[in-house]
Amino acid sequence: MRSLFNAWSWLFLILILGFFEIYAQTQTGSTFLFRIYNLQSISVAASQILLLALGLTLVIVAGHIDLSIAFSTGFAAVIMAMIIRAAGPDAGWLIVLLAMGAGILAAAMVGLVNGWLVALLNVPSFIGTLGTYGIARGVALIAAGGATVSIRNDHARAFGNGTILGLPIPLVTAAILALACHYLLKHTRFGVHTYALGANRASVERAGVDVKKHLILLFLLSAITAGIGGLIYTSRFSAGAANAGEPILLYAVAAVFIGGASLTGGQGTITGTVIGAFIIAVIQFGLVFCGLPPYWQFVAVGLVIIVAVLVDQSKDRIVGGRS
Amino acid sequence: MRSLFNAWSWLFLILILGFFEIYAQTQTGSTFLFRIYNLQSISVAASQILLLALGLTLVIVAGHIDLSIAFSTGFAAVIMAMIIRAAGPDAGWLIVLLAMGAGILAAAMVGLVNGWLVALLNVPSFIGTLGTYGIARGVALIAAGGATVSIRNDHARAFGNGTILGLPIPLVTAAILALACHYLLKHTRFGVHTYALGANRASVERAGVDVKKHLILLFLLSAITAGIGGLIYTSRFSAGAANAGEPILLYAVAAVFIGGASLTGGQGTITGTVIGAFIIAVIQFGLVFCGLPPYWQFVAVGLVIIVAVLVDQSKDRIVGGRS
Amino acid sequence: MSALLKIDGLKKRFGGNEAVSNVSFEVNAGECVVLAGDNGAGKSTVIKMISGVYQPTAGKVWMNGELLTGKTPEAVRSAGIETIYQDLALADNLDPGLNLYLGRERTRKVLGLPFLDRKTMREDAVEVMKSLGITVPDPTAPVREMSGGQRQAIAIARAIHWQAGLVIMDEPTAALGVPEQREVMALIERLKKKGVGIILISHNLPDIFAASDRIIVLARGIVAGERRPAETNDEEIVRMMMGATL
Amino acid sequence: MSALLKIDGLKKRFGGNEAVSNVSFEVNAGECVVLAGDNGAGKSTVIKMISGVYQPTAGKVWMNGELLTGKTPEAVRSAGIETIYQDLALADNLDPGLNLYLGRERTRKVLGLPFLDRKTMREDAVEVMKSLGITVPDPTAPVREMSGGQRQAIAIARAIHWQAGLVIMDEPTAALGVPEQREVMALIERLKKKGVGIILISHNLPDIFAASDRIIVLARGIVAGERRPAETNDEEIVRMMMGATL
Amino acid sequence: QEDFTITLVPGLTTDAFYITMNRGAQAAAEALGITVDFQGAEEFDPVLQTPVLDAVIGRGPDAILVAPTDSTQMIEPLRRAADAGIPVITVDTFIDDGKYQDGAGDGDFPLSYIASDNIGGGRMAARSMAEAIGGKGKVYVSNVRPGISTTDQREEGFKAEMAENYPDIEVLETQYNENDASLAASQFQAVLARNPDIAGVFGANLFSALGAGNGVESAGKAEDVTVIAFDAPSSIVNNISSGLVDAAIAQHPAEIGYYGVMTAYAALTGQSVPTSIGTGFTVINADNVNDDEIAKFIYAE
Ligand SMILES: Nc1ncnc2c1ncn2[C@@H]1O[C@H](COP(=O)(O)OP(=O)(O)OP(=O)(O)O)[C@@H](O)[C@H]1O
Ligand SMILES: Nc1ncnc2c1ncn2[C@@H]1O[C@H](COP(=O)(O)OP(=O)(O)OP(=O)(O)O)[C@@H](O)[C@H]1O
Ligand SMILES: [Mg+2]
Ligand SMILES: [Mg+2]
Repeated sequence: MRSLFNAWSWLFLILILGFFEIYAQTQTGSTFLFRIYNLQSISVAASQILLLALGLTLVIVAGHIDLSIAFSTGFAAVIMAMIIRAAGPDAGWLIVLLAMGAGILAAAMVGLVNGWLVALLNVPSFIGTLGTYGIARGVALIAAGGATVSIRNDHARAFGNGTILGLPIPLVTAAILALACHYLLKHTRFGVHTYALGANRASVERAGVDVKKHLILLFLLSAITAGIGGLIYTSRFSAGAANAGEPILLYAVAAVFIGGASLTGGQGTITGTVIGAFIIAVIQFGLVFCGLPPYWQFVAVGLVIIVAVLVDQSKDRIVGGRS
Repeated sequence: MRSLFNAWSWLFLILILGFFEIYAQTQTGSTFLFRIYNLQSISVAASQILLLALGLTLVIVAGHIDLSIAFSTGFAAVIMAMIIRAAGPDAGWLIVLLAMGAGILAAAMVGLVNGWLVALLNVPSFIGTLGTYGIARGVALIAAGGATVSIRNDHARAFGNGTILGLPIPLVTAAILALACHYLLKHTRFGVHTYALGANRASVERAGVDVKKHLILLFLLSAITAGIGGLIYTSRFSAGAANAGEPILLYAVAAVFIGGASLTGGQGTITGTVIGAFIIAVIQFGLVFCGLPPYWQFVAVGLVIIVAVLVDQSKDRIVGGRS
Repeated sequence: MSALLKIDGLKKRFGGNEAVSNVSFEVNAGECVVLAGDNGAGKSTVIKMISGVYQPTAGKVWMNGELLTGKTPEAVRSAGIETIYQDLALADNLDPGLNLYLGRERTRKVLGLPFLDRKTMREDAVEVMKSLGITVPDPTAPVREMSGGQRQAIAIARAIHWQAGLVIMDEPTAALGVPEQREVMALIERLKKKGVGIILISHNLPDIFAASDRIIVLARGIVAGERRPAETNDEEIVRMMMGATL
Repeated sequence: MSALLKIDGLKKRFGGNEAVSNVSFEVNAGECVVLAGDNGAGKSTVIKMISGVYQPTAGKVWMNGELLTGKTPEAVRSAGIETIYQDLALADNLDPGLNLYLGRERTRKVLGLPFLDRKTMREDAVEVMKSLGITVPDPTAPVREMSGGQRQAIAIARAIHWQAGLVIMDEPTAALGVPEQREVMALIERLKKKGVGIILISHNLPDIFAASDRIIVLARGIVAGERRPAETNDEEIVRMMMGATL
Repeated sequence: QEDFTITLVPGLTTDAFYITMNRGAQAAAEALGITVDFQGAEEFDPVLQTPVLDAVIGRGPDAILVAPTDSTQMIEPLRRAADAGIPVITVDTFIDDGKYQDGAGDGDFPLSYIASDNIGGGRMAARSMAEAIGGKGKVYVSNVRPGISTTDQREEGFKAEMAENYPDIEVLETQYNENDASLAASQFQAVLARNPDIAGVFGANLFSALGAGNGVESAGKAEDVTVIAFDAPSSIVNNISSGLVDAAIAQHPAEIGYYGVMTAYAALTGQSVPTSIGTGFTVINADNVNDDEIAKFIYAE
């Protein structure tokens, strides 16, 4: 019964897809769902959101938040682009891999600082990561000299825009990371401790878990997945932008909450977050597809987000949980 | 002893002011603090942040969040501007007051929807208010036809840019509202219930408080103070912009958290929020005043936010609270 | 004389688990009814259905002939029922005074505006707790910082401070020291004398026999039997708890 | 024989309030020492200083000759001390199995990767709780949904499930039913027989006398006296609790 | 020779256009031996620009060069500078009607307006687009978000030009991407799914164009769909070389900065200055992208 719970968000996602399919069939006489092209576009957009949302899910389950991912993404994107650029136009695979490693390292540094602030100095995570948000942003802009760092590299471009077995590489990357995070949260001791931390810090602490180390690892993880988002960004657009992650932050947080997490921690799943990211990507795509005027799109996205959660809530009423 | 607690943020604010004063004295030979112009500019900037942060403080103390204020502000600003504009260039005081009332009403509607979602439908506040964020944004843009609604009205302009006894009217407005919110949170039953709600919802519910009504009032209050921020905006800039509140949302939330609130609720004060808003306004002004290059300002603001909280934390260590 | 509180056929289902089935009993003014039963028998669930925290799956509750079922905890409280919950339901970030008065805070007017009268509330809390034999080192500290027994005393104080017609106590002495337990037993006697009805949940057999006018034993959610203390003994009550319906 | 646990001059100050002053005692293997005292006497504070939750303001703790002071709850637990806290310290959103194993979860390898073995842990929890006389209707439910006694049983299960050298119990039977209380008393006997040292905090005088080898009475943060159960009686212990240092 | 300090307040600090403008301003400062500071807000928004401007006024430079973030809303804040006796020159954008020192309007006090106007740029983009798609077909504007005056004007000019001179071109709904290139890409693909015959996209700023270009590439439509970009940082120029972007409308920000400082200096030294100076546009496309002549119009990185 308990495993049924997630099914409601799935249901809602399917509902939206069904709505757009019917729209496409009746209004344009074509199909919405069964075009590889549509699916690819939606999945790439969802992947970019997911890469910020995956690590964040664990942080939120633990009862914290990480705003700095908005610029860990940009920091990684800029560092990667700078190294490839420095290596010249003919930089090979090795250089690109090296540049990616450096980008992840840059993001990881932000994560370490977050962990240090939250775990060791007891700074509330909202304010600590808002601080590193500013710092990462400034440092990324200083590194990039304020603008985007453009690159010309076919390997990077292939990584950002190519496919594996017909699946876009950003999707494959996000899928692998989602699986890894799902495994981590659902099937490992690390995951249990994350849930327990969100419910009652004292319970884990007294059970003999090194909560400080745990928190540092959480923020590191969150920064690294966001950093990988930055690598994808640079590769897709052949440009590293310090602002790469900022506009996506709110959608990433929304995906986590649509997926069933709560501000107070102790709740949330990776599958929920994945569905949340897809719900957002599908409506963003679908509303344009339907030709809804732009301002109405803002209204519609707002409505769908609320209804997504209401549908998720109604399971409690129907299955019959709390009074 | 307990009332001493807030003193630490004050201390930090004074420290920053002292730093800028010393900088001004040694580097430019003039004064930073004792210039009416500087104080006025800082206080008006702080007021605009405060107007979003005041109601939000109560919502956060109760363990919730309200993202929609970003656009409740814009909605109120646009509605006020549209009415004044419709009334023509010679609209008198009465029309301006009427327009202001309508603006507040518009914002209040957003608050009511939030309250309905959170209190009656049990939608988590983060996601519910993110939804109304989108809706209010879309509606404000549709109302304004996408652009800013500019007005020419001397009464409105005097309200936004004038002074009373040498104090800028936005500051006076924010100060009155801050006093009212302080009274509400600190000295009334409503305030006690807000704190209790943040700590343990069951405690208030079982004590016989109508928690649903309470939540609706909280979101209404938050929307209304943000709406008043919109009125000030329209009056200051002689234009209602749908985006009026969005860029300051993050600063408003930061002010609340710098002021000692926590994500999990049950903590926070209006005095803390006021100090938080002033810390932000002072460093933003001061860093430009010192001529720090823009990207370094991001870094500096991030650092100051973190240090502000660390200073606040250290009181526990020195006064000797928890182990 | 008609009953103060009347309960008829209460039932509560959580998901697939029926925690309470068909529980009916009455409480008269000045009477102490003990709800006894093993862990998980459904005692707390019954009293939460009375106090309005849970809505019963089926069944009804009347107080002084007025139907309470479907009402909020607020309405139940104003109908004159005070409850000490097993989990205490304290607001951890408030001081004892505010917890004592939660929902019914005292205010005094300053320039026509009502201000919370924190000082009076705090003094009242200190006094009521003292009557239970408990002192707290710092009455301005939030209850989060208090010991288990001090916290329980605040929850008890909250329930007895008001002129209630019925007081429900869910294991009120679990965390209390020996002298404080005695105070609570004495308190129950005093309340009974004043005509207050009491529902007491306790696992302490001597207390149960000392305080009760009637003992209702729950076992796995159903009423296993009802006894007057004079007509029964420890052994029988324990046997009934274990599910032997006699 | 040197003592299993040695405590010397423990002191804890909270702000201006000195909750515990100069507490020293020893616990030997196979011995049950009862910490008795009125509410707010400082009992829970003492055991939290032993288990590493609080750092003492002054004083030291040794286990088997090894200094524990300054160590984390983690290190104290690996040194062989298990604790049942008064507030239980459960993770409310996890099931009993995960709470039982919290910090020491069982995993099994699938394709070389460790996966949590939720099923085994859950079965173990059901079994250990059954040995205490407690069954839960749905062992996959989070402990948030369990009754007061069921929750306490999980906390007890967690402490006794591991081969500890010393078990600290802070009012372990407060929420338990009569038969379950008896189970816990029997359990203490069994642990003593195995050579495990026990520190028990209880307000129940019969239990104190039944279980203890020594009774240490705390009053307002200081040791008011130490007695062997055979040498004293209820009245004297209660008098000592009230602060009469004899 | 006096040592003047001039502050340049851009619309936002994190945009290649304004960074390049600052380059030009610094070049002029060096030539004149004066100091030019660069101070601005993180987003193109009056609420954020106003406190920065207030602090700049508090610091008291000899003149302010500013790109006002709104033509109405920035009048009051800028008036404070004029009231404090600091000459104001607007660059890139203007306040009020953009016609200064003629005694009309609230925002008449700035000395000069130096820019390539965005409406004109939008029109130029429309002409390039029309030319590339042969004067007919469906196009749309990919824009940042409503309420930003520069990008709104580019869109306005683009649409006006199409409406007036290219009746066979249908301009579809604008799509707003919040500066998120990823969303811009997804939006292009959705527009394409709805309108398989889409002929062109006008990306009103860098990220809109980058995203549109990426969307076109992922869809394999680089041959069929024309992408016109506004502004010319090197990431766009790269895309022109690789064929993803067909043309970029390059403003001349360095010139604006250079003339801005020169104008301020002239005013400070008591010479009369023109109330408006226009700088041009350059259209960069595959034909001229490698010319040395053109290279100087590529924005700094
Ligand atoms: N919120 C809930 N959701 C699901 N099940 C619940 C909930 N509350 C209680 N239960 C279940 O209902 C049964 C009765 O619980 P209740 O708390 O009434 O027992 P009790 O008699 O008060 O026991 P105790 O003496 O241990 O406090 C238990 O099996 C418990 O697990
Ligand atoms: N975290 C804390 N901060 C401040 N004071 C505290 C804190 N914890 C306990 N105290 C105070 O220290 C004293 C001793 O508390 P402790 O919990 O040790 O009592 P106890 O003997 O366990 O009582 P009980 O039998 O009621 O559980 C009490 O007066 C309590 O108010
Ligand atoms: Mg119970
Ligand atoms: Mg205790």
